[in-house]
Amino acid sequence: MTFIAKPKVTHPALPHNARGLTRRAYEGALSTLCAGCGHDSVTAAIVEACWHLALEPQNLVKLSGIGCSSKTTAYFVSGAHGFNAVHGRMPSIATGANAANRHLNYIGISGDGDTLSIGLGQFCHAIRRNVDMLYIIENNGVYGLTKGQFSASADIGSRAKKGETNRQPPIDPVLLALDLGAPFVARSFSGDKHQLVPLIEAGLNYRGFALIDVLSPCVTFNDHEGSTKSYAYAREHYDPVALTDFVPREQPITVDYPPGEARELALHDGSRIVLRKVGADYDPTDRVAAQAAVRAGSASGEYLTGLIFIQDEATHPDFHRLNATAQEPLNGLPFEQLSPGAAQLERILARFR
Amino acid sequence: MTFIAKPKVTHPALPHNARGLTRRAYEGALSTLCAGCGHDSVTAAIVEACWHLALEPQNLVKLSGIGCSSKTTAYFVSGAHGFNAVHGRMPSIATGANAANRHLNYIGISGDGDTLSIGLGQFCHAIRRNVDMLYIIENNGVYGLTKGQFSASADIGSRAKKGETNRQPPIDPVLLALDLGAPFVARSFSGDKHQLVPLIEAGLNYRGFALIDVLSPCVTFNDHEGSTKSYAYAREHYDPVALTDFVPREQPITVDYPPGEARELALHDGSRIVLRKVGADYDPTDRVAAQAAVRAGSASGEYLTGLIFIQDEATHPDFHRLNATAQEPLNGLPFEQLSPGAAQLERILARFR
Amino acid sequence: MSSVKRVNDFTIKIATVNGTGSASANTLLMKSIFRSGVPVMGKNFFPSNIQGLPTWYEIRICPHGHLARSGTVELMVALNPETYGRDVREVAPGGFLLYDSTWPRPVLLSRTDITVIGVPLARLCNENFTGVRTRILMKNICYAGALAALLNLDLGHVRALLGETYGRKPQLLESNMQAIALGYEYVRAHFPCPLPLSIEPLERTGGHIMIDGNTAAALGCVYAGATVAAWYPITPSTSLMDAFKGFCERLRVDPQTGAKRFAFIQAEDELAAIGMVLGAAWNGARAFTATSGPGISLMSEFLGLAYYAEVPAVVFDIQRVGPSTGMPTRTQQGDLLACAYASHGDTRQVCLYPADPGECFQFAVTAFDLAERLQTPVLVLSDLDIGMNDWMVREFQWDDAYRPDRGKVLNAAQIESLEKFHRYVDVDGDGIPWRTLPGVHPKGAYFTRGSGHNSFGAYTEDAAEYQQVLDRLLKKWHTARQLVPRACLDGEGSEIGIVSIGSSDGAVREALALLRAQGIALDYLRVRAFPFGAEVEQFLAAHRLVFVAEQNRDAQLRSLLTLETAVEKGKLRSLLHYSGLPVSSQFIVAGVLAEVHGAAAAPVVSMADTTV
Amino acid sequence: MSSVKRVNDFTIKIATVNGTGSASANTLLMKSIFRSGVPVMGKNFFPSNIQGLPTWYEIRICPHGHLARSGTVELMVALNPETYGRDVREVAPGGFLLYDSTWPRPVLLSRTDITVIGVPLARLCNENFTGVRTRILMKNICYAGALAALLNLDLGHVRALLGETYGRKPQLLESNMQAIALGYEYVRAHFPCPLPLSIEPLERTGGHIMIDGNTAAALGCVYAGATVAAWYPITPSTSLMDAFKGFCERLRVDPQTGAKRFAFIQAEDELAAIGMVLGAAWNGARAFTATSGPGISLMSEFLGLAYYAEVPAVVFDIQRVGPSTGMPTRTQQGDLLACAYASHGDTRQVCLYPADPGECFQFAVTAFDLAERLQTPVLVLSDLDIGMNDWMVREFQWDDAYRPDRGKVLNAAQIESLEKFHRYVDVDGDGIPWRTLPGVHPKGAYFTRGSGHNSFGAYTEDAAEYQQVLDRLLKKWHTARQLVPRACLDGEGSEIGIVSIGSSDGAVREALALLRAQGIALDYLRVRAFPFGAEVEQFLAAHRLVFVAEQNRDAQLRSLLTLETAVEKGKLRSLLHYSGLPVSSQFIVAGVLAEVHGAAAAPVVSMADTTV
Ligand SMILES: Cc1ncc(C[n+]2csc(CCOP(=O)(O)OP(=O)(O)O)c2C)c(N)n1
Ligand SMILES: Cc1ncc(C[n+]2csc(CCOP(=O)(O)OP(=O)(O)O)c2C)c(N)n1
Ligand code: SF4
Ligand code: SF4
Ligand SMILES: [Mg+2]
Ligand SMILES: [Mg+2]
Repeated sequence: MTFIAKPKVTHPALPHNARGLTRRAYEGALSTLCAGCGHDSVTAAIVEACWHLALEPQNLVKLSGIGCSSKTTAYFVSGAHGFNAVHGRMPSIATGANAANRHLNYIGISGDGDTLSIGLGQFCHAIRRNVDMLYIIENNGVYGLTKGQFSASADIGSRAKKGETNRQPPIDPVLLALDLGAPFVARSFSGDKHQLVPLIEAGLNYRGFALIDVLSPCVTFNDHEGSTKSYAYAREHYDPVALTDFVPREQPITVDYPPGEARELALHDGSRIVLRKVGADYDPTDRVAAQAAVRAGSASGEYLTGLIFIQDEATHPDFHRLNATAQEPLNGLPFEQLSPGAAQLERILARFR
Repeated sequence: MTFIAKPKVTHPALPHNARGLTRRAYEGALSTLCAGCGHDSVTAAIVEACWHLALEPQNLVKLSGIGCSSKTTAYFVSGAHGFNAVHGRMPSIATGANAANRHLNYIGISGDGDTLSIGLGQFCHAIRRNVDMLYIIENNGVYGLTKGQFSASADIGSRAKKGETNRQPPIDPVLLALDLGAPFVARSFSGDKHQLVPLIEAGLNYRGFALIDVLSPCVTFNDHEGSTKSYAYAREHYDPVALTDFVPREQPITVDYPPGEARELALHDGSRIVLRKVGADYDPTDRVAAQAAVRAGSASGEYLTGLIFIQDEATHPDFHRLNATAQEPLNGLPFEQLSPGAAQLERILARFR
Repeated sequence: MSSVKRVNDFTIKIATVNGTGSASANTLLMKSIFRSGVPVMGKNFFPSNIQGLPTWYEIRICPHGHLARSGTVELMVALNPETYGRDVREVAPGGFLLYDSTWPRPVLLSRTDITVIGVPLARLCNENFTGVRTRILMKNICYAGALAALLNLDLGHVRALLGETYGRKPQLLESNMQAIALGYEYVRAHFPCPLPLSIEPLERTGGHIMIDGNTAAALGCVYAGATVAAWYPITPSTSLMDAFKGFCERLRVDPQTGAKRFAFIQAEDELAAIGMVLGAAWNGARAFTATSGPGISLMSEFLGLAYYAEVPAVVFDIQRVGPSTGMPTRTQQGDLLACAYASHGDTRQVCLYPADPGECFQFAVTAFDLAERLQTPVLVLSDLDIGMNDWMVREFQWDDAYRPDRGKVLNAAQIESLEKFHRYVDVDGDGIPWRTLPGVHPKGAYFTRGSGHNSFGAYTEDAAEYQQVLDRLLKKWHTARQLVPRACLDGEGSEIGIVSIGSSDGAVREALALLRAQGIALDYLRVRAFPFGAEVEQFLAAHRLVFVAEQNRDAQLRSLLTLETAVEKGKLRSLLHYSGLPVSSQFIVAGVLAEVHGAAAAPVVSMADTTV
Repeated sequence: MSSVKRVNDFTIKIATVNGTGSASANTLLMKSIFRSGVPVMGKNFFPSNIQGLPTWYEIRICPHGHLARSGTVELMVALNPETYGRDVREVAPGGFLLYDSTWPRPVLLSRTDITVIGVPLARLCNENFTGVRTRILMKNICYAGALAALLNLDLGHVRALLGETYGRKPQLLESNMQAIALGYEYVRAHFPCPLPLSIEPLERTGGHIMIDGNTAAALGCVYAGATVAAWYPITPSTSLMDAFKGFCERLRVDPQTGAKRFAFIQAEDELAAIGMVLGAAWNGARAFTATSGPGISLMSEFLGLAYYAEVPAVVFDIQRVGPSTGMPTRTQQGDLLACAYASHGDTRQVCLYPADPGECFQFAVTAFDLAERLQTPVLVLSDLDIGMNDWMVREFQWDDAYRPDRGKVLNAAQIESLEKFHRYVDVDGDGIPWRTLPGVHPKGAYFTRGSGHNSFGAYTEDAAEYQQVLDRLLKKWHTARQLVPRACLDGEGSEIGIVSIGSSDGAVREALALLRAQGIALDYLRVRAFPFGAEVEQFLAAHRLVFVAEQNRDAQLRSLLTLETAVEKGKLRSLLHYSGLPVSSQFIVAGVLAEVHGAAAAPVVSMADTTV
């Protein structure tokens, strides 16, 4: 909802990125979400990540469904096209858009209602197809926009604002994604920009389906005591498995990591993800172990966060590589390469005589 | 498709069950599936199980979607009501039917297309709600009725009849169900009646969502070399985790199991499931271990079969227990208990003045 | 400057920001007027977000009890600086504007033909309350106090209402009372009270209640004996389900055991919701769902199954502005066609069109009776205006002798006595076959399917067998014509008629009164159900010229009339209002006059309509 | 017993069991006749299962090239004992019946007015081939040989066709030839050949091909330059997608790199399929899907979004029998209304109605041009009869000068030169705004949404802004009226007209010829698109009485005409055929005669129709 246009006055002293743009160039319309809504912090993290990556604004494509969370796409990178689809069906729009032009950067923003209830089938199948996109769930355990019903991610025992207790088991998108073979699975918290920004950068650059499930509290309907998706609860039950840094292509790693403390993963475009250890050993390339760790965390009420699992891009071809699609975007192929012409038609019709 | 009515002549020498009925009483219309179709063996196993349980035919409710598999419901227990819903939406019909009358026995039959593509969302949410029903997937890796397209359960590397190789990762309903908290998860093979019949009996008697994923080869479109859902492949890669016996209520266990070799699980109605060991230790009450075992099996191309996971009914309330629904079926409550009457209306309206 | 002088006959509009608690202040005001015996109506124009955007509330006071928007605003309460511009423009000449004078607002002085009243609401509250949230909330209560003084509203009613709300929270009660007093006293001290606009006690609200249509429909479902409710949240249908759940939790839980005599299921989407309803209804429970346009689209495959396989279901469509997501918090009557012919293939669905909360209550019961009698879905098309606004309606009546019509369901003994049960045979000649329920008798078992079936319930691909069933369904459709609620007829035999539907009723009724005052008499028919009964046919035949007033762009009611009656459409004139605001009586008057006097057609959006 | 004597003018019907390979024998026969220069048509009536149920194939031979079913059967090939009863009843008096005389079949002798020809097909094949499957397959080829002899069919054509099919598998070729010879020789030895029914070479198939509509539509999509195809399998649309994939794999794969210049996606359901199409088309690719009725219902939410947010899309609806799952392998024109007004709210969708495979090819191209020009979905309504049966049509033409109309899309330079880009402003006065594609220019970025938006593309809840967009959409609709394919008009100025649509065309054309022979002349209009152009309006206005022939129960075309033109519906007479079989010319003739002669209405199902 953009009743008000935000003035885009650029202060000369603002820092510029490699493309010569300030953060302002990556902002969008003024948010109409509730003051304090976790989703707005996710927006800020996306702005930061896009600025840091020095993306060309028009090369980003923003996709969403319906919900408070799905409004987020209006609030960043106003130079990028956005598509606010119908409720729960953003993954199919993303799949089609990506099919038409494999070279843009696709970011989908969804909510726990949008993804895990009405959109569950499409979400799972986008993973299965390994559509090359960053998929962010702004997960608050409730339906914000329709005023606070439990969503499918509400934990057993979590209390609603009106007092009701949820007794149905939650669907954890991280476990589900791991189960369905997603090659990049992360969890974070809207309150931890430090962790979230590099994850977004990594996810945007990863070739394949990258999921970030972001705990993003709903201050209006699910930030009270008894909720397991409140700011307070998230802060108290926060368990990062690794610290992730993202190093863009052609940029040297500037920090020296103590030996054995960091692990580097190269992406197709030459950029790198650096994972720094925290506490006990955690191997983010072992899917089964990751699943067990997440499950164990949940069982004790902890949120395992960070880059939970990542697979070498080469071992898990994305939709286009799997299909051997032409390198040039399909939407730009010259007509002559597509339409076989009159002479060929003659030959084709011969078999119908 | 029931062009032909099957004559129901009962031979006096046929064995009778506790209700005095022969197997014939549990049969349905003549199958119109292809000769040799795995689905027909599942039908036979259901007939056997229902006869053995001595179900009252009218207390069974048969539900399905659309597909060759979904036609199965027409081929058993003709004394039971059947509902052939639209494609992929049987779980919601089952949920509603069960809500209306908690005391009937609900059996849903679906296909891998019906369940894992168009119906994936409903399938997952029926599990999440723990609807008290037996859900059988007749899994053949293809869309039979629409002539042989790959389904979402087709394994990577599996070859279609026309030669194409599937390269997308499969969705394994067993893993998914384990992940989503299903309390009773089994896998079997249409060619193994010995294993399948007691599983069906147990699933029908279990209070909660019981899934049996049955490998059920499609002889017409997916029984060739190179398919991982053919009879030959299934037979060669078959790995039972336990032998399951089902012992109805009030029936003593007649076989003596060597000590340490069998494990007994009691159901709410006094019936029991007996699990007999095969080979290495396998604990079907450990969800995480079960998941790991299934995943390990799949990785090496093996089908883990049998009762893979079961949870004590008491620890995982079904939909009605969770909601504290009245014991009497809702569809039979006297109107006086439902409609508050004129005097009460007066009181209610008072707050609108 | 001449001020309007009007007793009990004017409109107040309150412009605030949503999420600040103005809703309770507005309800308080409206109910106080209602308890003064003065007919009143409230309409809420709220944004589709949770907090921080402009929102308006319109209170119309009308001694004749007209329920539509008048189309003018005599008193504006302008509390949202972001919308001052448009709000000040909207006040009728000679009208009044109240604002928070804590800060100067020169823009509000741009008009010399209205009276501006400044009340330092924020200052008063800041001086008297602590805490940001409390101060914001109290500011709203404070303007209610100010209005009470300006309009000469009986403070006794205000106090009583606050007492009923906060009876168990004395502290809250006290601070609310204090806020009322602050506004009241300030105004009394600084302005001549009352204004030329004022409330004087009347006795015209007896036997009435103020209720919204969703609450009424929910209550109807409870009284009809519905036991299974499945839905997926969507504005503006959500409050219907919330109300049903609330009533059931009060009225249907066994006090001893806590056992619930209902099942309430939040489905994963609308496809699942309607599936659950069909499953439950097929299994013999009275089951329903509520949704809005997008949900109707998603349910359409299942609605076709229900039509063809003959499964009862009740669906409330609380219409909002389409197409697509549209404007979720605005009203429209845009789903008439989508519902009437929902689904592919030859389908037609029974629809009911309540005009107010009273009919929502009544038609909820009718819908279940019809769905079971006809073995088909019944769609009740309400809308946001009816569903979410408070309407003054007659107290609902209930006849304790009522028993549900469960339709043609065979019991065990009846089945036993049959030689063979055939599901789809037209035994009685009315096109309605007999059905059986699961669990009753093995001889009653049959197979329900959306694929081709013959009269006996068997699968068929035979042309004649298929067609026999399809033809019988048409026969059933003609039976439905006789069972659905009759249209309402009014008038004394003019040669000009007007037809409307649902929530357009109030505006049309008031417009007819206004037109009559100008010497123009129209006969009036309000359609209440689809298929149309003989009375609709007769009305159309009996008039030379027939206006069709409805709230959508594409003349959907006119389309249904054109298709489903013998009327030659040349004589149907559309009055189409589709801005998302409830249609006003002025709009209808202007449209009729334009045609009758041959004047230029009225603009579809009147000035007043453009302001939200 | 007097036998019918007919050269090149009779109908053969072949009754077999599905899954036994009779399809190739039937195609072989039909194509051999075609290559003899004799016009021929084949219609397949197959069951909705994979193996073991009755299936029929009808071959109509007609020197005048009529493409509809005649309504009679002169030669029955009865090879399915399960349906002998009905098959024998269906033969026209004086006709012939061939059966497998390996076993005696007394039931076939029940009629004395037809000639029964026994050929021991099973015995011949058992004696000459080994292996169960081979014997079954060869039995079918064997009856083709028998028919060749009986009808005097040139074996050269049969041989050539088999050669083309099995050219690379000499063994198969040989056994097929042998089976042909077995049947051929046996018949020549035992019966006088040819029958009074026979094929004599003509030269009436030059410049024609035999092709089904789904293959033709797929080819059209290839030629139109479609690159993204997403779908979910459903009969009878599947073969369209299979064909598209097949063509692309031959024509669009880089021989060097193997790179594919297309994306073919089997979606998880129809909601996803249409979503993918919208995503791709929004992003500038020509994208399409194919489905049938249930898919249309499921797509309706997204179709409303596409209408309102103005996203192009091409959707083929290969209609089958509804409602619900209906009869998936039978034909109907039952989705006309569901498509025209798909989705809730005020929506209207552009539809094209091809009548044969030739138009499927052509309209596929038109559909993409229109979708991009109008920025809206275009639905191409074919049906099972067109889509899955082989039709004799003129060879398709292609103009190498054709370039796609990509509509109003701004390129980078154009965007750069704008002060500001506004997505939904009607710059050109035709109701069609300009659009931009992602990735081109940051100044071209806008937000696509199904929620309320104003002309500039911004979110709005403002009544006037909302309405402005909705009104412009109506203007665009009027532009569409001028861009869609004109209706086809035929006749010489009778006062009676007939209107039809799609696959009903063949039956109507033949019926008109038959009626003309009886001295009854009708003018004919075949509607080819929605919205209707001025020519439809004119046709309806110019005739006193207008028949409307269509294949559904609820007169859906008549409904559209009634709603969307000025015609007073009193003069429209419906001829409704909805048994699931393609309408025959006899049906139309009977219906017209009944009205014109004032006779009793023709039964809707003729005898011939009841037999499948
Ligand atoms: C088809 C359909 N059904 C229902 C809705 C109503 N609706 C809008 S948003 C929403 C849920 C949003 O929840 P979530 O995705 O968790 O987003 P949040 O608001 O919590 O960020 C629903 C049910 C809709 N817009 N469309
Ligand atoms: C809405 C809808 N889409 C598509 C179809 C067509 N369809 C019928 S069955 C089927 C797939 C069946 O596959 P599966 O469930 O695996 O069953 P199988 O035939 O293999 O046993 C499809 C796509 C349909 N009936 N309805
Ligand atoms: S309701 Fe909740 S989710 Fe929505 S904007 Fe407000 S805080 Fe955020
Ligand atoms: S096609 Fe396959 S799944 Fe269907 S009936 Fe035949 S063998 Fe079974
Ligand atoms: Mg949420
Ligand atoms: Mg299958």
